[in-house]
Amino acid sequence: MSGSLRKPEPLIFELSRPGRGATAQHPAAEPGGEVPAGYRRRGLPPLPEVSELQAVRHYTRLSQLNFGIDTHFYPLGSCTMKYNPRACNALAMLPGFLGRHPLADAATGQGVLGCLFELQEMLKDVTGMAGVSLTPMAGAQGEFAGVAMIRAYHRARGDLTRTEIIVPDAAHGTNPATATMCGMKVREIPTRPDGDVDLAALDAALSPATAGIMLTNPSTLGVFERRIVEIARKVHDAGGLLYYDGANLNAILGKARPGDMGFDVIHMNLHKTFSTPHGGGGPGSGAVGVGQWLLPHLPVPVVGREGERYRWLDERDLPDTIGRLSGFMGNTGVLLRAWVYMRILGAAGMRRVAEYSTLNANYLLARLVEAGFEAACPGRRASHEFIVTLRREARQLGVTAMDFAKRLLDHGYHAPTTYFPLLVPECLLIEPTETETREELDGFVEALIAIRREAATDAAAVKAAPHTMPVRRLDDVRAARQLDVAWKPEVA
Amino acid sequence: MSGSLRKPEPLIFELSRPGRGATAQHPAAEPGGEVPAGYRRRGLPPLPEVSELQAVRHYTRLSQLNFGIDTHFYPLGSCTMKYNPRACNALAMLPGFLGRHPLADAATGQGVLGCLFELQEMLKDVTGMAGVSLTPMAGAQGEFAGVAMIRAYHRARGDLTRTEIIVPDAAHGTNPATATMCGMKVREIPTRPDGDVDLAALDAALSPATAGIMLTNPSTLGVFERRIVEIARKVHDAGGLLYYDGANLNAILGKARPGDMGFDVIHMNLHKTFSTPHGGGGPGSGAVGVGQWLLPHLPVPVVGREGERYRWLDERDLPDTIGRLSGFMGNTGVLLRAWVYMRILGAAGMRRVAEYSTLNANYLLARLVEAGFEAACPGRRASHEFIVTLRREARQLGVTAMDFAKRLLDHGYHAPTTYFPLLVPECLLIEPTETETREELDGFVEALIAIRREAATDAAAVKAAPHTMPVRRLDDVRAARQLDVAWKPEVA
Amino acid sequence: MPYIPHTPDDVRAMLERIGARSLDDLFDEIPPALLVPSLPGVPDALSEMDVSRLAAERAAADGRPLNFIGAGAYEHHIPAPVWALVTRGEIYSAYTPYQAEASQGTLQIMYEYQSMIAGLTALDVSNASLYDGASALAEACLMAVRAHRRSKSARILLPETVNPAWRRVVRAITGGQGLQLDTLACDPASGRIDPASLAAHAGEDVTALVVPQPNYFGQLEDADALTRWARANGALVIAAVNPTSLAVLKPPGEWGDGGADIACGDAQPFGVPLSSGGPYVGFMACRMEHVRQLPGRIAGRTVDLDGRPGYTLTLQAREQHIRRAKATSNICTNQGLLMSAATIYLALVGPAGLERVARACIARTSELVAALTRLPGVRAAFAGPRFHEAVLKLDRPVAPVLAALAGEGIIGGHDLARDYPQLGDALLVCATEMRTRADVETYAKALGRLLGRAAAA
Amino acid sequence: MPYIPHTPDDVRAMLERIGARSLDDLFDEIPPALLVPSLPGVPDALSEMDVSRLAAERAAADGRPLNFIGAGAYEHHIPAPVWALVTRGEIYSAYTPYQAEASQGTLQIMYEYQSMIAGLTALDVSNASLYDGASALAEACLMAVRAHRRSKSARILLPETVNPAWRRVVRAITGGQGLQLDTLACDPASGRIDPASLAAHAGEDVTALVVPQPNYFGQLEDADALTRWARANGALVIAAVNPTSLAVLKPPGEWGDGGADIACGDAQPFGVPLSSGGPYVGFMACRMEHVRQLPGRIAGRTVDLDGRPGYTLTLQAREQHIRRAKATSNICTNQGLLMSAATIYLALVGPAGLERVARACIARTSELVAALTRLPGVRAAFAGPRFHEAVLKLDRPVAPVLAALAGEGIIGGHDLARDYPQLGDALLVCATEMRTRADVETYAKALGRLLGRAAAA
Ligand SMILES: Cc1ncc(COP(=O)(O)O)c(C=O)c1O
Ligand SMILES: Cc1ncc(COP(=O)(O)O)c(C=O)c1O
Repeated sequence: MSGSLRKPEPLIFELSRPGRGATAQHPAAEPGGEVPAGYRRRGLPPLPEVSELQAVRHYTRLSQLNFGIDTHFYPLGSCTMKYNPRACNALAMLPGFLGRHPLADAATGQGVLGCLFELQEMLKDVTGMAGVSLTPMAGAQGEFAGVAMIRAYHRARGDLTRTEIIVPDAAHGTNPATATMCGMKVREIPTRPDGDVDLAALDAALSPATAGIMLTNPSTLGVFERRIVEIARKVHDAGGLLYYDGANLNAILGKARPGDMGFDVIHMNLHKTFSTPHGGGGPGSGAVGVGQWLLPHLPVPVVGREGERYRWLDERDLPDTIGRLSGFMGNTGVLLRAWVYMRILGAAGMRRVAEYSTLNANYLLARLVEAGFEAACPGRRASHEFIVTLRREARQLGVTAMDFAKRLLDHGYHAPTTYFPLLVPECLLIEPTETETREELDGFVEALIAIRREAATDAAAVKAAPHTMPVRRLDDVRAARQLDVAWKPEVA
Repeated sequence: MSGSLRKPEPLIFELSRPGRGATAQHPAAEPGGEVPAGYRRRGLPPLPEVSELQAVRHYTRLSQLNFGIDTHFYPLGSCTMKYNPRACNALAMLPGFLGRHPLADAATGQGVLGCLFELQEMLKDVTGMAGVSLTPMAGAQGEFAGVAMIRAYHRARGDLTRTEIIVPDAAHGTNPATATMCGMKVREIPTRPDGDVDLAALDAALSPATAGIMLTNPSTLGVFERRIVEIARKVHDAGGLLYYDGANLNAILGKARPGDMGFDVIHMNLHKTFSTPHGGGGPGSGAVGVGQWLLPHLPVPVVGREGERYRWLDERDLPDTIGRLSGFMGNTGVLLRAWVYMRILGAAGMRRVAEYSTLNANYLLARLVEAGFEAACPGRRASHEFIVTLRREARQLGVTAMDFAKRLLDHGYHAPTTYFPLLVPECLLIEPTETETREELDGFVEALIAIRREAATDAAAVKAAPHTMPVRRLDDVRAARQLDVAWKPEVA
Repeated sequence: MPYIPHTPDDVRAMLERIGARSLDDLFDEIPPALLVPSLPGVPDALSEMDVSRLAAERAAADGRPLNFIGAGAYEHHIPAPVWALVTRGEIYSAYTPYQAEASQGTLQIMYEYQSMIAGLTALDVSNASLYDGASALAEACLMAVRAHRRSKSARILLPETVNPAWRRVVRAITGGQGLQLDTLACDPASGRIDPASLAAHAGEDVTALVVPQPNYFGQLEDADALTRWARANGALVIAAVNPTSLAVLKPPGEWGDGGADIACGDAQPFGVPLSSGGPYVGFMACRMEHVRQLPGRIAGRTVDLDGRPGYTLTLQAREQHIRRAKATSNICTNQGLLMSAATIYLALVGPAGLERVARACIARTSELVAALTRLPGVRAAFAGPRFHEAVLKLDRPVAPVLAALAGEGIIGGHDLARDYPQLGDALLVCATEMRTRADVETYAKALGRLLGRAAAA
Repeated sequence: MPYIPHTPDDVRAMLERIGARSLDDLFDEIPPALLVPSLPGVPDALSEMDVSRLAAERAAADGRPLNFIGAGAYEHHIPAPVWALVTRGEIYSAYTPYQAEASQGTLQIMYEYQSMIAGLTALDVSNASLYDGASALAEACLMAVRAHRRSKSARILLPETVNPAWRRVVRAITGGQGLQLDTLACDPASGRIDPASLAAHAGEDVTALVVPQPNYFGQLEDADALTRWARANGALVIAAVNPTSLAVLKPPGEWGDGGADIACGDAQPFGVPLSSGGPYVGFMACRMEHVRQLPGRIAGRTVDLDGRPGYTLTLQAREQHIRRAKATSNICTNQGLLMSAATIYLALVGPAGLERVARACIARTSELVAALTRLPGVRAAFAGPRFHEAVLKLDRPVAPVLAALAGEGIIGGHDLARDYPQLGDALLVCATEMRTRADVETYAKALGRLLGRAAAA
């Protein structure tokens, strides 16, 4: 509860007093745990010393400073902030699942392995792919796995010249960053004003050096790439493979499948499309799917079934794997949440995700355009998200997308994604998701209209927003210049 | 997060739309569940129709409007608002405990019965009583059980004339109300200015009609009744029994025992002394303990041990029981929480509860007296709580205890108990509990000083407090006069 | 020092400020003879880790057998959000909302709960919970006596078809106030209130008639006729109802001519786990004319200084902290957390969901009865419409059969031998929406095996 | 429609506003040939109740055997508040804190976490998590190459005593960038890095030396000497450490002369359940001079317009969403929830508690080794100081022994046959503070029985 006379919540270190502690959490002191002198730490580590109540109260209060899906409409474009069903969390955290050591005998893990196997099968179906590996721990690691498989594929065929990955300028930053991590060169190609890929530029970019192309479809501009089949043909003809960045899979789930479009490899963001919670930054899961020809390169482990029994397949089963991306099996707990989600939604529910997220996006777009806001790709259908450009408002009122975003917080709405994709000036990338009501969307439209009205009469108020958050606008420049990234005990 | 431009949280009914629903929660529709016409309800009940996200968001937001121990210092006198250890909740909610039907074979309940048996034994020891029954569901029901046992005791001896219960004027309202519920007449006796019982008045009240006396010790004035042994002798000599209202047991836990003081029967508030959470109003547990001579009258069921096995003892085992106070076994889940709490604290921890809650109270009292506030019982040691009277502030500044209480909310502190006990004018009954830090107490003192200072310069601001809560001061008179206690669908 | 934050420095400084030399000094008003040196009956402290292990072992020992008992506590699905929400610290660790401005969350939930209970029962006003269904019925009887000023008898007609544990509780709680509890017999053919037993009271000064719906045996009483009888005989009607059933059964407010006066029961089926018997949550609703006799907390909607809506505890003059010896009840702490759970349960399940739950219960219990009565030696005790419980008669004593089933992980029902010896070898069974067809078959097979094996032996 | 709030009226009105006739219309930019009619591989929907039952059965099938494996994932007590707090909706359902003003909770937790990790490692700066320990080590190798501008070789010395799974991950992740990973052999006598193997690289252009502490076998490496060697040979030092051990072991920032440059590992032991392998939480800290090469999110403290303190994501120019192809890493989503859990864990356990945990681990593992090596046919592979793991040598192949133990509900350790054939029949065991003396005895008895029985047969 903000707005009180209470001071800002101190750091946990500031609550600390020497000799205090949540001692119920201390195991009994026992003899025998000595460390030889040369290896020993001098003194105790500088951790806070607080009571259990202090810790509980501190983190409860801190949590209240956050917006989350559970508290606010959170139309953060490209992030699919839909309801994270509580059942997914509750069931993934059953003691039998939580307590299992990853290296324990597979005989003691048939329950979890069964769930993961089913998840692999379901994800194959929704993507139209021949095989799935669940191990990548987020979208970006899925991308890494994908590009690494593309690389492995070419190498396995003895084709060592393919060192370029084509990436549209609208692509998410992880796409080019991933290509670099895989040792590839990035070739950027422009996007047309209508949001589709510039085919001429694509033609120009394709060459014997082309390893592949990374595409998001629907793109980060919120539109479906209509000539995807043609693009696939062109890339394949050039000897390259197609990578599908699945961050926007929500928009077509159960309606259309990347595999059918000609993609060779795909990652899914289970923390987006399959609604595992984002946890203020993670964990996610970037499960990958591949066509037949990439199956040998899937990252391990993968769950295999032999008769009635499940077991991990590893390097010994898949000698041409790109290898292992995590110490054990990726973010298993996230995978269990996705399994619960898919089982509750079922096949028909998958399709509804696409239908209603698209309905919400197009409705919101229609209402905003009616209200005089400018769509970035006018005349196009929105996918599950769309872009509004506030360049006119910026020019006429001097109020930027950032200002709108901050003022929205005061209205009780999380801001859309701002300034991404970079090619659209003053852009708001808005993704309402299928789990929001029409009333919530209407309220959001009214808030944007109110802010624009306010900007016309009192631009300063908008530019100084937010006014009702726990802090006012923060000095990011100072944060970077006078770097303060770890608390240091005061010198007494 | 308050203070935003967001409207107040609507009622769940106002979020409802016909045909909406959290359908993952609906079991599959199946044939065969028909009700014959004459018994059938016309149409569906008027419950809200909302999505799962709407419900989660609504109740999450509502929760944020509350103060709780987990968010604020909550020195509500007589309520022992100390930290409710999360372990107690987590362990009481293990699936094996949660799923058990109360009437299932005792063979399938040895785990829970074992915990309850141990709890009975531990409570016997901390109270100095010969037997304990865990079934009463809150303090008031424990009182009921106690007075009913006193009644049963006299009746069993053929003494039918004892129809009066003596209650000090400082007693909690449940004491006289309970006596009435048991068919007893209440005789109120005054309390002396120093907080002790007026012995002359007691003498005058004692008679052959005396069934017993109900005492809280330390009393609701926050002081220990010094002549308790004398009082016990007097009451016993008059043929009456002594009832101990255990709401303040926290103050003497492990230091002194009601049984040793001469009490014949006691209830404990497990939701206070043994820190099970209060849940915004309950559940509690009012376990009762009795001396040897009242054992036959204990309410059933009680857990018995036979060799290595536990079982419920019921009316067949205890034919002179006062009977059954709940459909099954009281608030078992609360009892499990108390069991966890006691096992984690252990014997030494019990004593520390008394020591540190008393330390905190006396420190807070000392600081407030230094700051010029008036103690209700000057010169007395505080128990785990104490009373400050603001009669001087009310007279000089026109600002009441209620005003101080409301303004404290703005400072981030829950208010102490106000206007109880009734005999102290403008009283604040302050109970800091042992789980609060000295810094928190210091902050509270500073807030009270700041409010008094503010009252001197701007009494109106204090009288209009709170200013930073989700609502401003509420119209209680209107609430009672224009009764609106259930939402009614608007007539369309 | 578990949960205590004091450092040695704190203690020293605080004692100094108080002017005491030691912690023991703080207890110097307690007669020294009363101070105890130790607590031999309380074991030494364990860490949270150690207690967790112990508790986990005990909970595992209790296991999760397949349950076919109802008898007042019902195993329903609890939507995952319910307990995730009510265990949020702001709900879980708050007190009764005495400071309304800092408790709007709890108060609004109370108001919503009251609205839902009023809606389900078709009565005007609900309190914000009593302890449990049994004690709620006891309070209802006391309330009826207060509310029915013209009746001088304090006579309550309490049918044998009411849960026997609840009847015991009514006796224990109302005993001191001299209520006259007259039992109405059960018709052994129908498993419902014997009309003759009721007719015997015609013309008497009856304060109230208790009508269970469904009754303890799961059978539906003729609530309309019973309510009409009560009206005709000047008695109030107390409905003791299963709340889930209200999704499909005629609500008390619409019974007979003019409806019941008071409805009560246990809202445990609404999101509250079985948990070996509690905490559950008693509910009570009544017609507006009786509101001042209603026991327990009530939240009301009002406005704040700015005229904005807000919630507060209201009609407190009924309660012990104001009215003391003259209060409507001694209840203070109630079952707030469970009340919140029930509210969230109902918000999630909604009208259509609750109807589905109720229908699934009826359907599954019918299947259970059909499957078990196909076995030789098992028959249904009563015909007639029922909700989600049924009485079966076996051809042999029930207890050993249940013990044998428990050995196979099946809790096969509740033995009625103690409470209804007149019914012979009778077993009360229940199947909610949680029991699958396969569960029913599992039970039927196991019982068939047992009965067959015993027959063969 | 699970989780979808639209009523038929909504759909109608919304389509009208859009100017579409049907939901299908909304997909009219997708080439019709690409539309699929159905998903045969996804089963039909189940209710939450049905999935709960299914999940509960599967989880119960996995049970909770007595675990003696560590090998990169450690079973520690998780204080009850940890998950009650991090699953609060405001933490659980928030995104990466891009809107700082509406995310101060997450950001302050990140800052606190960074401070704790910096304090534990005795280094200057920590990021706010990477995926897991294995990938953190891979990122550390890539970072060292970027940070060590003078070194041209991109040569990393990666000892055999580093977790073999982590080494595989390093290979997979750094492969594309052409790092040269040279293995340092393990001395089979000490179970530590073979000094000869290290000496062979003296004078080479080595970019960085990886120092595991404790190493995969639980043995303590001579971190001081290794760090000094690296300094002397112009190489950076990457410490791969168990975070619990830092309560008692010399922290990387104080190793040798001047300390390690980068420390990384998995913070799973801090409040994160085993959960069959994840999600865990990689940590990484470094000296301030390398901060611009650090991958991952970093929260910084700054001030708002009123000059009040607040937190924000900082140094974003390192990251992919700004620097794109030139970013320090492609990481975007990290392990925020687990980072929060680790922070709360450390706040609860505190310095004294963490020391107790670390000492209990050492003590219990010593007891385990003592108990098991008392059995004939079992001996300790290595002497020398260790943390909470140890390698045992059996007189027979390990796999069948482990399988037999699993049959008795004991997960007896990790078989090293695949990764370290040179060690013979070697078994890696671990006992944390969660294993009691009785557990150790249970294991010893079972193993004794098994070995004896086999010997007798
Ligand atoms: C379009 C797109 N691609 C890739 C990613 C990277 O996914 P992750 O954050 O899970 O690594 C994102 C995430 O924001 C994204 O929006
Ligand atoms: C002194 C005293 N006695 C009795 C009670 C009644 O206990 P309960 O609320 O658990 O019924 C209370 C509770 O506030 C109390 O403070």
